[in-house]
Amino acid sequence: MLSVEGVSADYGKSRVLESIDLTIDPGESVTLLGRNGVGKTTLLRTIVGLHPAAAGKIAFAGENVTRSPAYLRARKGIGYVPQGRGIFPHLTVSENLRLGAAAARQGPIPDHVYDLFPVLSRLSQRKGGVLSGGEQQQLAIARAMVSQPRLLILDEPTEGIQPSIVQQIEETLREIRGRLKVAILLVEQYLDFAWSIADRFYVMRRGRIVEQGSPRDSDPTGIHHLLGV
Amino acid sequence: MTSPLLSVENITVSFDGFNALDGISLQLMPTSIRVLIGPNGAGKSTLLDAIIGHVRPSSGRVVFKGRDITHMEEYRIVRDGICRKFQAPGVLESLTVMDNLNLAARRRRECWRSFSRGVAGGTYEQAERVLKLIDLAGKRNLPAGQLSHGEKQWLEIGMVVASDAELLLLDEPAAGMSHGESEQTAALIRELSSQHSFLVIDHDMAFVDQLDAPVSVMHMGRMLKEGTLKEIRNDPQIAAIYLGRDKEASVA
Amino acid sequence: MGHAAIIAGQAFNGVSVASILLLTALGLALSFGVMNVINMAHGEMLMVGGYLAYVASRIAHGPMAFLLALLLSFLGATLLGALLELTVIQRLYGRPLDTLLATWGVSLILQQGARSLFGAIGVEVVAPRWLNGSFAVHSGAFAGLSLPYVRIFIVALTAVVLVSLMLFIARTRWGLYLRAVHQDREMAQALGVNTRWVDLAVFAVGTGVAGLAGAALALIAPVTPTVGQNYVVYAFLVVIVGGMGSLLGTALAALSIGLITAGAQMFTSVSLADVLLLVLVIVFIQFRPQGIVFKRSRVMKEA
Amino acid sequence: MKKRLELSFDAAMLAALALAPFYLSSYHLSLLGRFLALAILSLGISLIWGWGGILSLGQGVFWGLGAYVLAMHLKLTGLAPGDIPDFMMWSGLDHLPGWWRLFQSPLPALVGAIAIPAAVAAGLAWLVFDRRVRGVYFALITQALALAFSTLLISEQAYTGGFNGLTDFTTIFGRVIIDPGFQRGIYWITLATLALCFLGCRWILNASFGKVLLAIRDGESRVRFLGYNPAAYKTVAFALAGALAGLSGALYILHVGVISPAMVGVVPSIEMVIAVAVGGRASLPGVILGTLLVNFGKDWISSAMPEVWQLAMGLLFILVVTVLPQGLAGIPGAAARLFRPRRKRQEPEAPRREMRKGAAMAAQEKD
Amino acid sequence: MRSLLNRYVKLAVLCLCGLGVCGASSAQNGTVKVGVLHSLSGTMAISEVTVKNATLLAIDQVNASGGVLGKKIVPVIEDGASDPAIFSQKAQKLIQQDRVVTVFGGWTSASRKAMLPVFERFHSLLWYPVQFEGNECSSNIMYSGAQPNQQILPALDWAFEKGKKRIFLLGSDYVFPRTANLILKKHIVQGGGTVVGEEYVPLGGTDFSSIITKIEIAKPDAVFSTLNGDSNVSFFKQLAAAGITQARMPVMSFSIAEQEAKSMGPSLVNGSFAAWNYFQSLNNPDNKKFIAAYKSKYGKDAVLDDPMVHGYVDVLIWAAAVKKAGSFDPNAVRKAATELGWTDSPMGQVKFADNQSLYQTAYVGQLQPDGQFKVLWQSKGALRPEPYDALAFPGKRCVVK
Repeated sequence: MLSVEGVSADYGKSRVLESIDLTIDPGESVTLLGRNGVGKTTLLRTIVGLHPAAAGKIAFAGENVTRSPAYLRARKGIGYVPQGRGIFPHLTVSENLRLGAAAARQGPIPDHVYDLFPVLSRLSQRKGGVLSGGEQQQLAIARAMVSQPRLLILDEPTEGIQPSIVQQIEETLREIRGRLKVAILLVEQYLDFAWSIADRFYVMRRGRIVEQGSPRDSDPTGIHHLLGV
Repeated sequence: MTSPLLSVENITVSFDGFNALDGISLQLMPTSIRVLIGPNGAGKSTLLDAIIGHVRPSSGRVVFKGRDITHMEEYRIVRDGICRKFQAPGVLESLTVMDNLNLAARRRRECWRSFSRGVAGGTYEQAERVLKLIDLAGKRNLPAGQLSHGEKQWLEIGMVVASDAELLLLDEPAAGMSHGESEQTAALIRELSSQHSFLVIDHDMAFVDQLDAPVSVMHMGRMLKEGTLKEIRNDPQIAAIYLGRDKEASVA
Repeated sequence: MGHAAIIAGQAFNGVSVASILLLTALGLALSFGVMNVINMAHGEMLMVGGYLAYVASRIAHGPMAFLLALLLSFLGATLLGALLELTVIQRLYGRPLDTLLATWGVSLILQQGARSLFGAIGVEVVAPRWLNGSFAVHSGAFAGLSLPYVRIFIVALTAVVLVSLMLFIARTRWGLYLRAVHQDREMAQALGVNTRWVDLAVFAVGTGVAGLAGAALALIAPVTPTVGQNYVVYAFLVVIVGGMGSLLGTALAALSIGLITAGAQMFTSVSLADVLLLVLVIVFIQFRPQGIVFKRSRVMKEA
Repeated sequence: MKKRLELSFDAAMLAALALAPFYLSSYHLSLLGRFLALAILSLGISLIWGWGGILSLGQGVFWGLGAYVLAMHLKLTGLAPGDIPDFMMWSGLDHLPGWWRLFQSPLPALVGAIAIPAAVAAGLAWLVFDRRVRGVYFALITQALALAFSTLLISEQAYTGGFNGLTDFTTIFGRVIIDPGFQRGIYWITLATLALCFLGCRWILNASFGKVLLAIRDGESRVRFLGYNPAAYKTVAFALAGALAGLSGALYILHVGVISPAMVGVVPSIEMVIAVAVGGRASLPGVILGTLLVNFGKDWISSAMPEVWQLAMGLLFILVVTVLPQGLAGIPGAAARLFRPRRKRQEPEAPRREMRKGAAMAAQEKD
Repeated sequence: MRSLLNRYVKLAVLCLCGLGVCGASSAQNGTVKVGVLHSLSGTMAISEVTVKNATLLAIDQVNASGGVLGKKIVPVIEDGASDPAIFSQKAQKLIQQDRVVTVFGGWTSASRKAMLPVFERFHSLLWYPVQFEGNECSSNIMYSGAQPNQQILPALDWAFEKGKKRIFLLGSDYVFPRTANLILKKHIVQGGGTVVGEEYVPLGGTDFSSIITKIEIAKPDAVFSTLNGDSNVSFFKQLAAAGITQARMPVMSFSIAEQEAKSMGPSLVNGSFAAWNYFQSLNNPDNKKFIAAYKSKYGKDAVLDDPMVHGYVDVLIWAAAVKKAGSFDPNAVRKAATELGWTDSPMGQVKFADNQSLYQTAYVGQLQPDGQFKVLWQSKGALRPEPYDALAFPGKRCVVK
């Protein structure tokens, strides 16, 4: 589904990603771990197309998208939920959702989106900017799902969210992966959650992938060590 | 009993009707360290913003050295003795490493005193000292824009230290550092705390532990609890909202 | 002519001056708000619109020919704007001050081009017959008031353009894209909005509207190679006062500037009224540096 | 060794310019003189734009203030006692306005030609920068200022000479202008002033002031959080640039003998900036060269092919900005890069990000 | 790297200095250079390009008849770019670099004022073809354009004759309108009339809405307009749109000639009045020849007007003066020019007075639908040029050395 081969990226003049290799199979759920500032967000942005790759190759669904602009990657089926949620503050909830649908050249908003997030139908005429953090996060995920992506990329979706909502989001992601068969690439610091949802994980440190494996045959304490705790 | 260096009194900051800070209070004594933890979005950075005048609270006040600085201009607050390191490294890219430090170390920040060519007494030595401290002596004449991310992080800590302010606000100083580096940073902060006060934000519990200082937990714009790291860890309420989801912390 | 008639007449004059300013400033406000591009050649789009109206009036005749001229001006300026975006502006995103200089170069070239094509002497567009004359009040408090049809037409045209643009932005899919790009360019892109197209369209439509302004201006003034220069500086002031990328703010700013100018001109000379206007703008930014309409939000705060 | 080489180049260059009166034709000497005077203005633009990141499209105002103040003095010195300047007479004035008398003696005129533009620049800059209005907004406000200034000069004909401006000076500081020896003297004075200003600018920029200015260009807000007040530094820089502009204007009219609103408005103000951009906005020798080249080029092209001049100028703007943002001074660096292995070029997305940032901070700055 | 840059910059400056050495050139035997200095770009190009054309036509004609003193005239054309400083710079170039024997050019007073010190300094001679505000007489300038007493005052006399006593003064904001209006005001008051308003718009201004309101309030018998160039189009269009006709309130323009009328579309200004020293419709043999020659050189749609004729006549008188003086020396030429006596020209009989301005006839015309002016009135013979108006500037006299 997604293959990242030897991708490097620079920020200004300093290199923040160094020859990253990463793959995700269709329907698979992969977690990217690592401390703050190791380049996880930059890697996601590079995959989505918001940050240029200085070297290497990114392929999605068998197509080389390394040089494709972000909007084309979105239309090919990459859904993105950024850190900080990226809600358009002056657009209403339904406009935020319509944007997800329209931009990816899909028709009306599919019903299952409201099924996933019932709270949104009640809020549909509110401005994005006035929603609570949890509501915004749900909207961000829903908006990404409207375009019916084949890969959903989430950057710390539980950051700053109340525990009760975190639980809802967890359940929703399980459903997205389980019932809707959408592949997931998740950056998460909440290890329990990450562990429970991941088929495989990668660990990053200082711009490199330093470890990968599956939660089933890895020892969490070893991972903790890698995370620099 | 000395009076507090910094006293944040009942501060509220709101954006678009959403309260990023909701009646926060905090006191900091001279030559002490305080650690702020809490989930992202809890309002920690906003608290630092409010202290240094970057955002203006809608109510409450900030008192520094007995003086109300709530509505003071940012640069005056800094001259008064508060310096801050931002989360994203904010080094001055076209200046050299040494010039970055020199600017931070300068005492004479008024415009009319900036035309002398020589560096004012002590500034240069201070900058030299910090340059060694942050281990960038080899790159002193390199434009800061050419440093790596980690080096920029170091340089920015260096700039804050060089400013010799009485109160240093550090927003995630150890982010992006290796284990050893963050240990070094913690040691540096502890050492400097004999002369300065620190307000430190970090997520890394190991780092927090090394700082060996009282911890305040923020959540949803409020102060949840203050205490030692140990007390915090054992607090069931905090475990539920914060540590509970961060297994690594309890393991460490 | 009574006082009421004079005041009403001057107010109308202010509105009609504001109309042309607004048509000119709309495109600037859009491209500045959405793309952070300052187009110094915007005034030349006015000029191009005027010359196209002239050409159209030479080709087509009859009562509706002027409407054709408006259409041609709009389309021609739109195309030219698109060309400009593709060749120059596109290379300069993220460097607003540099766009300012480069587009100044473009404006020099366009001026010289017009001079070579049409000569240094201005050309004239004759208003269609149905716009001759004026709406006159003969009795009552407003006796003596006379509103030229040409100016009424310009005000109406501006109102139509403003309302259609607002509806377009509020109601259509493209408008939604535009608002999204304005608020968070990256996120819009990540959701599949082709921001290249949005930029191109915004810029081209903005210049197209300036083309319309040029055609409208041609009804009351000659078209010369430098006609745009007179208007563009004031249009920039409108954008500054109006606030970034807000159509409503731009409209209010244009209206205020038009009315202030018209009012000041009654008491002092035209030149001093211009100087007074600048002083007022500088005073204004002391109180509202962000302009009349400014959306403050957390997202923008953190950006 | 290298230092000595550079020094000898400096000396050779200065000597070449100083000896210009002996080998240049009188016409070219007078051109060189007025362009050297303009180069002083360019140094100021480099100071605010190249170093401080402040683009002003209104430098003609400060230049013009300097020129007008000295012109007023020159106009007065040529008068018989009790007489008033010709234009006042035909504008209906019958006595000299009081404020004209200020510039009757040379010293106040010289001081005024520098201090008045500096003060006006400082006042404007403080009003605007203190409100954290900057970037494009500032550029546009200064452009409006240039327009208003020339409009005002024209409309106050009785006091300013109106559209004609001030001209027809006979003596300067007791010397007759027509005297060829005087011409050389003015040339040398201009050259010496330029050299002094160049050294002064270099000194200021090497001092902390220059560092802070550069730092402000990099991150205004970061500098504020180091305890510096960017508005104060920018205001001082802008006032310095204003003073240099005034000095330049005053020297310029000694060469040209005329100042008029057409020389201070929107278009000349932008041309001043372009000369700096061509030379390389952040390089002091570069901007001097740029000023000389653009102005000699203008003189040459507009003689050879008047119709082409605007086209050439327009193309030059576009090319310099898109292809050579560092101007002529960037050529050696660009050439050096050609021969060095280099990293992949940044993709267009990277500047886009800055752009969004730019949009958000346009009026009110953010971090 | 830095020193590399420095060296590079300095070398370039050295080259630049060298440029000047090989710049000078001199006239070839058998030819003589004259300068033609007008704005070919910028706002004034509108008016000045045609004057340049007429000047070149006259040079052609002189060359065709064998040149002057056996030499062919070579015009060196320069662009003043509507910028006084450039006029001064180019004048200096023409005199010093090209070694021209005289210069034909200038339009705005600003350009003339800027060139004046140059011509005085280098003892050269400028032929200035445009009506102006007077108050100047330099021995290095030949003023062929009308003085105020040859254009605006005759027009005022004519208006008074027609019973128009309430006058509104409207002008572009520059020196000629302001000074002309100052003179007009004195004469209007002296003649028993009233000035009911005086307004100026910036050059190139296009919005007249407020001024038209003021005119409507003032209700003048006539508007005396010294508006320049394009502003006229805006003014007349907006006047017509406001429903003010020429019959109700006539406009007397001092800057609208056939060129302007043509570009404005005659229908717009139809019926308005103008005062000049030449109209294309003047019926005399010289004018017919001139019109035919100009049209054959520049196309049959070309129209001619007052400043063009002055530009043309200047060259012819210069050539005659050179012949009379037997030399190209400016000093000899200017003396000879004032001693030539009456000459036939397209505008009637003219001659240079000893104050170096031109004796010429004043005409008032009304614009016809075909774009030509119908001459309604003309002064009794050629009027003596008076650079200083005796009423407005008492005691001032013109002395040419």
